[in-house]
Amino acid sequence: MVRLDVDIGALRLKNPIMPASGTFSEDLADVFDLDLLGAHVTKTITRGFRDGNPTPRVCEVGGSMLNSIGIPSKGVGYFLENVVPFYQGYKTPLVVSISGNTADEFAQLCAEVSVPGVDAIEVNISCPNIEEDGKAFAIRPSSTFEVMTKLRRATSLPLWAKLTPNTGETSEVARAAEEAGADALVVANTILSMAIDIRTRKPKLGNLMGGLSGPSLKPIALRMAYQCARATKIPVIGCGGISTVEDAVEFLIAGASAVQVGTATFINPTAMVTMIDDLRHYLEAEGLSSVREIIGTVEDGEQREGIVFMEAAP
Amino acid sequence: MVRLDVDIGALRLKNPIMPASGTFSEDLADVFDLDLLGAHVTKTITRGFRDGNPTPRVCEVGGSMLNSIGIPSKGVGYFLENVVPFYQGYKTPLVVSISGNTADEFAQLCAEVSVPGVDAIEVNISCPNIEEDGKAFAIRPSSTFEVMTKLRRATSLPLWAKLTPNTGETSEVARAAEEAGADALVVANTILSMAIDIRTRKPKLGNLMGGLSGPSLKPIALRMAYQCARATKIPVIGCGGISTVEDAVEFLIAGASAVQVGTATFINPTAMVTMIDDLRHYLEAEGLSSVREIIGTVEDGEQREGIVFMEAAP
Amino acid sequence: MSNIHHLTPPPRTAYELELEVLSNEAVNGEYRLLVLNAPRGLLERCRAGQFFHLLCPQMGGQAPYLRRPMSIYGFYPEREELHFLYKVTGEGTRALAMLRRGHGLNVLGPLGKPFTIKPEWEQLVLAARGVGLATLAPLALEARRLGKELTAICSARSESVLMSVDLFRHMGANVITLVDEDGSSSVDNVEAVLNTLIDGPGIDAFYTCGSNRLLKLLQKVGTRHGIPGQIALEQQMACGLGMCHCCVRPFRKDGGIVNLRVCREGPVFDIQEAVAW
Amino acid sequence: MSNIHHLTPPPRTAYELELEVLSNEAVNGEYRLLVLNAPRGLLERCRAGQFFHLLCPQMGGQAPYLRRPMSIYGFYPEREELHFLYKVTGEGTRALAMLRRGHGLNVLGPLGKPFTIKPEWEQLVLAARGVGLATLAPLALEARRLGKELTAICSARSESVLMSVDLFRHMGANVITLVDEDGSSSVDNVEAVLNTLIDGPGIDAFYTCGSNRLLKLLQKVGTRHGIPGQIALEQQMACGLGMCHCCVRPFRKDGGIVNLRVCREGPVFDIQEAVAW
Ligand SMILES: Cc1cc2nc3c(=O)[nH]c(=O)nc-3n(C[C@H](O)[C@H](O)[C@H](O)COP(=O)(O)OP(=O)(O)OC[C@H]3O[C@@H](n4cnc5c(N)ncnc54)[C@H](O)[C@@H]3O)c2cc1C
Ligand SMILES: Cc1cc2nc3c(=O)[nH]c(=O)nc-3n(C[C@H](O)[C@H](O)[C@H](O)COP(=O)(O)OP(=O)(O)OC[C@H]3O[C@@H](n4cnc5c(N)ncnc54)[C@H](O)[C@@H]3O)c2cc1C
Ligand SMILES: Cc1cc2nc3c(=O)[nH]c(=O)nc-3n(C[C@H](O)[C@H](O)[C@H](O)COP(=O)(O)O)c2cc1C
Ligand SMILES: Cc1cc2nc3c(=O)[nH]c(=O)nc-3n(C[C@H](O)[C@H](O)[C@H](O)COP(=O)(O)O)c2cc1C
Ligand code: FES
Ligand code: FES
Repeated sequence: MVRLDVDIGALRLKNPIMPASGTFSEDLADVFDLDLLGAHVTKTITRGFRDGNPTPRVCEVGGSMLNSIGIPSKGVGYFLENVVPFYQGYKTPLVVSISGNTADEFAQLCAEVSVPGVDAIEVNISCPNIEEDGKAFAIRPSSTFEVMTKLRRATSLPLWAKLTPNTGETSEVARAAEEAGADALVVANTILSMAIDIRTRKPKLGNLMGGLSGPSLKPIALRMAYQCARATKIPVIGCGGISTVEDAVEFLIAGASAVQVGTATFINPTAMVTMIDDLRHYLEAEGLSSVREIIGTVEDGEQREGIVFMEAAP
Repeated sequence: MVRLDVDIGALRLKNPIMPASGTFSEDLADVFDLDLLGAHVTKTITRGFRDGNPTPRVCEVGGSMLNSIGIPSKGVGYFLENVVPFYQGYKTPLVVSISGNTADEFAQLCAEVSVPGVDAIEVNISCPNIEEDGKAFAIRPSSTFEVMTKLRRATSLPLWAKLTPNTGETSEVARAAEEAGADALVVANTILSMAIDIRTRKPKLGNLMGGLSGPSLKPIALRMAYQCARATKIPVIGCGGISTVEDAVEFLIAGASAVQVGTATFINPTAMVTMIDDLRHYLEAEGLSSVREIIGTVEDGEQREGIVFMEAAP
Repeated sequence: MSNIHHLTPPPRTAYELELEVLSNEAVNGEYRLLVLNAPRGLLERCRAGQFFHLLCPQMGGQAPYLRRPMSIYGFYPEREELHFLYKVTGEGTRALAMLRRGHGLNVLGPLGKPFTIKPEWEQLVLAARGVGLATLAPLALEARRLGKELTAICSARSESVLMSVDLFRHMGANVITLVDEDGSSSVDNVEAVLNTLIDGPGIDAFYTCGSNRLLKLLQKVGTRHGIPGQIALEQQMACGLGMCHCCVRPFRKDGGIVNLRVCREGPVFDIQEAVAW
Repeated sequence: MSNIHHLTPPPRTAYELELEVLSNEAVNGEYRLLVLNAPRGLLERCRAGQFFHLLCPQMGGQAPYLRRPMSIYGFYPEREELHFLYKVTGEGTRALAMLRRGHGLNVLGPLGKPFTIKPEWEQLVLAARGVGLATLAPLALEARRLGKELTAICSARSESVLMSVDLFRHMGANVITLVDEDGSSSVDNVEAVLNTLIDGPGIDAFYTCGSNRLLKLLQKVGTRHGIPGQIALEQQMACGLGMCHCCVRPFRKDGGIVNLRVCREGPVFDIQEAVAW
């Protein structure tokens, strides 16, 4: 019997497969028993009500997708009254994803969602914020450190920082999050992209631009997961284009302790369940007794030290 | 008869299709008449000799590729004696791509390649440089401005700045390049990525990481081309995942005045020639008389102003 | 880990299944009928107005990525058949059109809220255009099962693309066909047809889908005569389950405008709440 | 714009063409022979040791992206046939194996430097293993055309995968087969075979490819007896034309080590310059 459990800091997950924020909700219980998952991660919420972006909010781009949903949110009150109780019907840890327009509002929400039934808080610091010219906190190490310090003070729950690929300073941002007290890093969110319908000459998204997710994102997110695992000592949760057990294993070998699955669930709603089964079979076939034995086993040799700081492709 | 000619600053190109640096060389003359192209863009050279990176230097990732060639270079002497004269056999403008480890070395090379027969200099400021912790100049507006200022002083030839997607500050970097005197922006180079062979647990590239190019890069590069066209007044040359005339037209509509084709040439060596033909047919079918009529015609409406500064996907 | 169990997880209602293609024929130049072999248990859960989210195959140079939503055109538990009527418009439906008998197709469903027929409604009227008829077809089936009177106002570009007429007739519906060619499908004419019905047997409820023109007309006629109605709406979808919030449309509710998910709160909505586009 | 025309652009030597598959049969469990219909003009430009860069089809769930290099196994201008012998190893060759008569295949070539046979060389010896024999096969054709004596030392894992033996015999070559099963393919045994040839008819030049063991042995024997030789090498390729510099290998040149492109300066190199790996 192989063991699939992993530790994300103090939090033990029964397996390393969990959904990515914004690609999962209570609704998936229509399709399978959500207690099969390693964790439940909610869609990012904001304190107040948000309507979200104009439609079209998604489009396809060559075997991947763009989205610009705009974080519609019913606000924290609705969330605490309806969403948290729903997940108490399950034994699986609940991770709540939050965001805020300013660091203080963000921290306030962080305190507000630190309630029984919530097992960790994922802070989506990859969203535009008004204090930084509309840039995400996680684009710069300095703004990452600042917001994470405030968030750390606001809760005693495990704090997961979700990083953005829209930066040239992944390792530095990761270290800033660690120094400010993050318990884990979720790597990564979508990368800013665009598509135009050449017939109508209109952007394919109502919001002009949106985030690229799915297979195209994988090599970028994998690189970031590797960089973060090398640059910090806290657990890394890989995310980006993972759709098969091979993808998941690639992230684990790169140094991730668990993975999140996003867009793949849209294509195959049971993708995560299949991945958990396949992971068990993979480990058995490799003659391993625990998934922990493959985490961070990439044979990076001499390159290991030098490369972490290199952000540019030659 | 439709017109395909475009202007990149003072330089008129007979059509807007040219190769991307590092994916083109004299050798392509084996396959077609290089005078069909809008311009010739050489592989980036450095002043001195460089061996390049360990093999494997390329790998496939889900319908795109990673490369970490490492800019092998025979040095500027060889280049001036052999490569420049070769292209003098053609009527097409020659664009020389250069790079340097330090801003001063870079500027020196820029002066050295400013010789008759060279029509423009593309400065690859997307490569790691030792003065910035191994980061590319084009990751930050400040380092972009500094190096571009030195390069501008070093030559009176048209100067094209090649930007990197490994940044969270595309618009700012573009403006810094413009302010320092760039005549055009080439958008963009490859994005840092990684792939691991899960069987051997070795990185698929000898250099651990490399740049993602091909279709997966397209939505990211298109977004950058749009941002640069909106943020500056200088011409933008789109580059990234362009493999069909539809892709090229998408970049032109987004605001690019011309495009570079890279990886597509590896898949179909005649891709650029096909694209030039198809562009003519496309314009005819649209009832247009010049390719200039589609440049920058994206219907971005109200979003136009606000979005340029937004770097994070929501 | 939270160990409090005061809520019971909801039951499974949607299934991801690989179904076998029985046939996939052109109905006329623009429309095709896809017949899948489906387990009886699945078909028994289907309701008129619901849809499936189809994973269109990657074949023949077509590489659709996201699933494509398709209304249930027919579900026949006894024959173990699930029918879709679709129009070839882009990459996904082009790929669908390449499926042949014996091929597999991955489907997710049934999804969404179905039409409702209240017990007290006796005279039902459906009005739709083109492929919209696909969505309303199973309503006729349901109406017959419940012993309701149904009038189907079928409008189309030309006689030759008038589909489903036989199907509706076969279900015992009273069919009125209107075509653009002779101008009979004009809004004014549809309004006249409706008024005749209202003055005759009466109308207890309207059902429609897709067309903005019809929506506005039915809202107007419905308001004037106090007739309730439902509309099935379309919007681009990613997950189809309610998770991604990409498929929203605006609705009038509680004096304001709210965004509702077509895949979850819909695709069937109250006709007066729908906002014309 | 530069208007100085003191150099003439080089002539076209490589062609991107869609060729028709004539057959694609398993030769044995591991190897397949792909026969394409090709224009005579193209085939007349082919030389032994050159290769084509194949755009493997995206079919049957395989989605190879880059082209795959394959040595010319046979080129027959009179029959308008171009042959490749390949081993199914990964995504690209799995896709190749799905090609059927009548399908098209996009090829780029001929590429690379061919083998050379100097006029004064009379006794030629080729030694290769497995699929490496594919690369050397057209050399036998060439040798026969030039009236040279050729001995082919063919080594393989087992008798059952010894390919090309008939082909070599058919070309009038003197064939020596060595297999792992009975130990006859050991380095020591190959060396003994070579020594017998040197002591007998003599050897004017060696040709080999692929195997590190054979390379080292031929370098040793070549140095000892002053016999020149050539080796065809493999390396992962992107462009296949010399543009991307991904396919380099190290070679001994002018007292140092230089990187040369297998696709351009090779795939055939001087055996003494090659660096064993
Ligand atoms: C609930 C529902 C039921 C539907 N039922 C039917 C039906 O029974 N028969 C039928 O022919 N069509 C139906 N449609 C429309 C059908 O989903 C689209 O025609 C189809 O998705 C087009 O895909 P494509 O790849 O061929 O076109 P493309 O235009 O290439 O599609 C591009 C993207 O836009 C989306 N898209 C395009 N048109 C629509 C649309 N009208 N609605 C939603 N998404 C769209 C596609 O799903 C895809 O993601 C229904 C739509 C919805 C929402
Ligand atoms: C000049 C030359 C001639 C060749 N001639 C033949 C031949 O006649 N018959 C034959 O069976 N094989 C030959 N090979 C090897 C053949 O190119 C590879 O077996 C093939 O590319 C494997 O592709 P794949 O997708 O099946 O394998 P994968 O392992 O999935 O390929 C992954 C990547 O690695 C590359 N790759 C894998 N193995 C090799 C290799 N040995 N050499 C170069 N690239 C490789 C592929 O091209 C692809 O880019 C030759 C190689 C070269 C360089
Ligand atoms: C439709 C959609 C909505 C998303 N919403 C959120 C969100 O609310 N918060 C967040 O942190 N990430 C959000 N993401 C990003 C995903 O969590 C994930 O980081 C990204 O999609 C990459 O993973 P994938 O390639 O597996 O989808 C969203 C992604 C998609 C596709
Ligand atoms: C093999 C390879 C080598 C490259 N070498 C260079 C280079 O030397 N200088 C440079 O500026 N860009 C280089 N690039 C980047 C390309 O010029 C181009 O910016 C990138 O590949 C994106 O375009 P594409 O998707 O069309 O390939 C290289 C790309 C590849 C694939
Ligand atoms: S399609 Fe995802 S919420 Fe409706
Ligand atoms: S494969 Fe590109 S240089 Fe050899």
